[in-house]
Amino acid sequence: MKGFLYPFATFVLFILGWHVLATYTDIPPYLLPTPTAVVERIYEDFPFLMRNAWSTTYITLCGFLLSVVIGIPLALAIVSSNLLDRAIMPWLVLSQTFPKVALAPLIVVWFGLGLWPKVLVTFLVAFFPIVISSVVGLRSMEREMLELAASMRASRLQLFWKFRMPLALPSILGGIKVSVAFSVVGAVIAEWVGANVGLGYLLLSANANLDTSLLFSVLIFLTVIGIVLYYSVEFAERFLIPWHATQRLKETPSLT
Amino acid sequence: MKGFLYPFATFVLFILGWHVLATYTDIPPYLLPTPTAVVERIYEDFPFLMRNAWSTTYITLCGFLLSVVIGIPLALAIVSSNLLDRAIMPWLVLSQTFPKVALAPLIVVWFGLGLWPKVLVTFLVAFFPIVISSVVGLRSMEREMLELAASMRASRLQLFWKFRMPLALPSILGGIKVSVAFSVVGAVIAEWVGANVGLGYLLLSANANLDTSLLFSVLIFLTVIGIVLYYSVEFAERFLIPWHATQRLKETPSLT
Amino acid sequence: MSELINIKGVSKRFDELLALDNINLTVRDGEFVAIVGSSGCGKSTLLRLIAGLLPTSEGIVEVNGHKVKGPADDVGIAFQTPVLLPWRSVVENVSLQLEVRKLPKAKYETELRRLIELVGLNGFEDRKPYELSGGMQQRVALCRALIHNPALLLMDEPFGALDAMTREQLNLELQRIWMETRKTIVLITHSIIEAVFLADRVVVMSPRPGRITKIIDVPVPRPRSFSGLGDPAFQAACDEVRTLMNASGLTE
Amino acid sequence: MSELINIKGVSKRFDELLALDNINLTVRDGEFVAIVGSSGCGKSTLLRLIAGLLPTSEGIVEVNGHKVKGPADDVGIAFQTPVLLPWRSVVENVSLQLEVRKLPKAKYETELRRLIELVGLNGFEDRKPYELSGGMQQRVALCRALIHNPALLLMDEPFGALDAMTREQLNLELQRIWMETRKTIVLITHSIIEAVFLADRVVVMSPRPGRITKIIDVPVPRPRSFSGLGDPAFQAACDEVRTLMNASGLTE
Amino acid sequence: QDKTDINFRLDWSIYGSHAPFYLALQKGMYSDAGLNVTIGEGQGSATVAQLIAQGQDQLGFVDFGTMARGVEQGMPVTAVMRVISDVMCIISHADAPITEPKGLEGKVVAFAPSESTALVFPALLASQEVDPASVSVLNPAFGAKNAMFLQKRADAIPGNYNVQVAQLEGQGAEVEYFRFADFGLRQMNNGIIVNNSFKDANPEALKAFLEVTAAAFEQATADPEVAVDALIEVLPEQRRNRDVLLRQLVLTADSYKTENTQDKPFGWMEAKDWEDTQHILTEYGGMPRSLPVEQFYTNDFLPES
Ligand SMILES: Nc1ncnc2c1ncn2[C@@H]1O[C@H](COP(=O)(O)OP(=O)(O)OP(=O)(O)O)[C@@H](O)[C@H]1O
Ligand SMILES: Nc1ncnc2c1ncn2[C@@H]1O[C@H](COP(=O)(O)OP(=O)(O)OP(=O)(O)O)[C@@H](O)[C@H]1O
Ligand SMILES: [Mg+2]
Ligand SMILES: [Mg+2]
Repeated sequence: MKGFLYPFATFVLFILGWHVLATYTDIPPYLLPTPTAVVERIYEDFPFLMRNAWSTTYITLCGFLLSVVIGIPLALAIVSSNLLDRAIMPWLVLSQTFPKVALAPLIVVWFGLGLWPKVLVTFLVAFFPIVISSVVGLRSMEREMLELAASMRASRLQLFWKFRMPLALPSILGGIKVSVAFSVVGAVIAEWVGANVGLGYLLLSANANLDTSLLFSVLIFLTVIGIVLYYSVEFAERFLIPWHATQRLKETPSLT
Repeated sequence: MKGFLYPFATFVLFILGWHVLATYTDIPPYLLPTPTAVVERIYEDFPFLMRNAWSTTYITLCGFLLSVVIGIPLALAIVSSNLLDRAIMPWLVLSQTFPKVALAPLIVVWFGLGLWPKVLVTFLVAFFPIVISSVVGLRSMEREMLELAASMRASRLQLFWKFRMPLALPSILGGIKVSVAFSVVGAVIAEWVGANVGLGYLLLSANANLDTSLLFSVLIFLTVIGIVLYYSVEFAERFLIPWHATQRLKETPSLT
Repeated sequence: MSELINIKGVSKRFDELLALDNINLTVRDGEFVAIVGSSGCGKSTLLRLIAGLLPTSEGIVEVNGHKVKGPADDVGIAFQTPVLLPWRSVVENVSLQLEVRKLPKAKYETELRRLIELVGLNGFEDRKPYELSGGMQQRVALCRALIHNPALLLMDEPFGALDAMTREQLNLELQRIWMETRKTIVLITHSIIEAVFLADRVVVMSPRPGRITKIIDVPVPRPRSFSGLGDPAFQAACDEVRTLMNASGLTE
Repeated sequence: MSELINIKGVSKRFDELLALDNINLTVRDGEFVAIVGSSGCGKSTLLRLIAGLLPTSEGIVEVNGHKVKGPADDVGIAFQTPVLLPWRSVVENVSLQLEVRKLPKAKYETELRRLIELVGLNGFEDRKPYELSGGMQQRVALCRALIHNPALLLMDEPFGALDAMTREQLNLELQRIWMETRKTIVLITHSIIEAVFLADRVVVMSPRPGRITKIIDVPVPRPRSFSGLGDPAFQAACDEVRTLMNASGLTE
Repeated sequence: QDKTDINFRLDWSIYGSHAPFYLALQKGMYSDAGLNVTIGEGQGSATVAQLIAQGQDQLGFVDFGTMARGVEQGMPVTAVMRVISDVMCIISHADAPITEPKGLEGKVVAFAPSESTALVFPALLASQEVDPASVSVLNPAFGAKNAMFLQKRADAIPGNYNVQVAQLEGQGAEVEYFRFADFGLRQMNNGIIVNNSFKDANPEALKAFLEVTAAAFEQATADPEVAVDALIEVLPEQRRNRDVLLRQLVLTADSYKTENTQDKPFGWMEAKDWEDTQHILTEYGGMPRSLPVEQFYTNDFLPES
């Protein structure tokens, strides 16, 4: 209970700040609508917004799951061989250094405007943090544990599932947390590549029409999706790695 | 030497595939220019491209450094207190779930069109992975080491600098690697709002003019910047954490 | 001599597990106390309570007349595991104690070299922990606990990973250091002979829940030497501990 | 008896450090060999070479007549540190050995319970490693090394963190297991008495570079018991090891 | 000297219709009129309007429809010169030409949701009683629209004929187009808007700017090549687009007058045109209310001729 006081307090503070900013300063409504205007807008257009939000959430989840399902094995490949590391990694870095919308024409022409190109774009935006965190996690195995595994003649698969993977989980989950937040933004960008529904689509037209109360309603929906997903991962963490210091010692951050 | 064979081989393969795709299939040049066309374009416009690349690199570096300088202390704050964790984290997640371009008008209005708003956008794109990785790393301190630090009556600052920080470095560096790649894309996005120079600006006009050879030249420049920065971090890693398993056991990924 | 450590009716509970039950123990200033007891009986937990690293569940621990709330100053601890910082070399791990306590390194330079020499780590000064054997790591931790010449020394099986010869040498060294500086030392050990050889009093603990079975005085004059271990007082003390611990004492 | 382990002219070098120098040693099938030597002399390294966890720098190690290239099958190893998986409970850590070797867990269920009981960890089956004391962790590692009843058992100071009584009990257990199953056992220990009590032959090593000083036969009939330790052959062997190791032998 | 600083922001990346501004810049016409002009490119009219409303830039070249919405929301900007009108069109392939809205039935049309044409497109269909459900609409990203058309994934795209037609032809496509205006949807497109405080504080500079600009457009109409070359002089990287830019500029020349301003000077705005433009916005564009059109514009700063 008490734990929720502070985030709630900052939330109230934030809304208050926003209200003051929007009402008592000369920031005009086409830049920053008042919180009440946004709340009204959400209330009025709720079913419409929900429909669009659902579409975006769906893409987000698909892209996110694809990131996990491909990202972790990719990390494993990179960890398992130096050659693969050198051969794959530059391409992964490459895939991160340009904005995905820049390739929209190619994507649209090659993959059309269906669900999969959108999932692909989301994946491209979200998978990298998982790969890097997994690589760090999977590599962080001390000689002693490697020797233990080797002495039991663990196969590569066993080494992964019984040793490396659980050991890497805290780090992987860190990557997943970043990834889940990025998936949301990835889905929005994916909808920019080509969609006539979804929060990304709404964002574009709200922007083009200077419809700031819609714009902010969309941002609020995006934030809610992102925060729900993020804290779902954090919640899962408690069950997946209760043994790890990040979880165990959370309540006693310092002994001094 | 041998280590560079494979990335080089995949590189050659990639170029070859591109060449075949662009030359022998019916993909038109406005979608995919030939590698030779792109190389020619880079050759012709080299000084011009370099000038723009420099501007983007500068924003990238500033945004990246800001991410490091703010991200790590932020993580420390989150780790040092559960209340701060609960109070700050939702806002950080919030800052990640919407595309930064959507806030571009607000940012421009508040901060103008100079260097700083661009650096700010880059920072917003790049700082989150550092925070999350640092939190994971800083929290991964076992009870034993905490007790050692406490028994020496380490101050909070000492606990951070002498214990938590070095221990977290492998994880932090993972976050930094993600962040450095994202900084590049962040700089591009930053240049989409009111820049008259930079690779992001060129990307826009290439897109508007269906100038794909320019588009791909820009993508290549972005990739080069990204890869150089990424491998600089990887290089730094060897000196910063030679003691860690990720580095020490790199050459012996498996004993089986 | 005044009382340095005063443990009054202390219990420690980990969830449903009662690790220590009603411990009462006083350690005088400058005294050398050894704690023996079977594995898992709560020795390390007791040491942590004294060090202020764990809160008690019941009762209080006083050091220097003050209730322990956190780690006290001027204490040196050798933990059961070495806990070395993997990014620091041997010398750096030892001088960590100086750095954190803001003691001038230059002043302690000769002492540091002497300690390293003493534990036989010369030549390994600049090695990282992963390049050391188990026993070598333990010796680094020992140096770290001693370097700042603390008034109170808490040691948790500090010689457990060492061979007989090194162990004997270090026992003698520890006695010499103690006699010269008159520290208060609390030593946990599995070696009954070591306990009796070094300590003024030996605390024998019983397992689950950890209780103090008996406290045995060792009225053997100092300095003690290994050749003088035939002393009947010494043998009597050993035998008493052994009987209490149910051990024949021959393999220890 | 045939030769199970054959170490021929083996050296091991870590960069400029020569850890082992020209080691020659043969262990017969079913033999119990103990290795003693001062801390850092290369005992653990030698064990790793036998286990196939490290390549030799020179010479070859043969197990069962084949050159060792990697870890052999049917071996159980107790490392110097417990190396428990922190996400697994006591029972799960022990049965890890079964899982990885794809042995049917159900079949080993009673053996597992018996081992846990034997080392005195009953009641802690479902605890995670961080809830255990140092000695308890070591005992879990011991169970893990024994559970699959390996033909070759390599043990690196497996009783180092245990109290005298537990240690004696487990020594007797180990002898019983050995006599019943006729495993080949290589045991590293710092306790000279333990080495002589358990082993057919005691290998004494000298430090830096690690060389075999002498191999001492222990011609004491089995089963040996602690009450029979007055045996002159036993005493002679102990004394010889002590002399070689330069230890008075009283504090070990 | 104390020249007046003016940041002038274009609506998008460079296209041919921008050439006259660069002509004026490159020939020193602005400078001679006592102005220190810098020209920046933009990323859509909405953002540009916001930049000007906030005074980051003083003047801009934006879509009047977007600007009208901004004013409705309180943006302190005013339109001071109309430049381009009635350029919205539907572009189709020459080998499968679509010449009227009815022809769109059963066809695939692609446009980005952020385009101003996206807004007017439903109006076009409605005006000719074409069932919107009979047209399949795709919404790719802005840059992907042309690619889809060229790939014939789309039968038609809405666009501004002064921009897209030349681009598509530049890629070797043969295109056909019809204007929205031909079917009664008259609308002013781009013109120059000013930040109100700048307008009030620097009326002379504003007048000078418009006068020079009008003259530049006149010169550019007379000799488009000189104008495009002036642009290339300032932005050398545009040299390889010369042909496209030139064609864009030439096509633009048709759009300088509306039906109601045939005999009016360059840049002149009629209330009727504003009413038409606003009508489309309120009817189809979701603009919540109409304003008296005088709030949008003034002809006061135009050069008398
Ligand atoms: N990975 C390594 N890298 C470098 N040096 C090493 C490494 N492992 C061991 N050594 C060195 O090899 C020597 C022998 O080490 P080893 O661990 O075999 O000793 P040990 O006999 O087991 O000692 P202890 O009884 O203290 O465990 C030591 O000097 C140690 O510093
Ligand atoms: N953090 C913890 N959480 C739960 N139980 C714990 C914890 N620490 C210790 N215990 C339990 O407390 C008891 C005493 O542990 P302690 O480490 O003090 O034993 P010890 O006497 O030092 O044993 P050893 O000689 O094996 O080191 C054990 O039963 C152990 O399981
Ligand atoms: Mg203990
Ligand atoms: Mg060893």
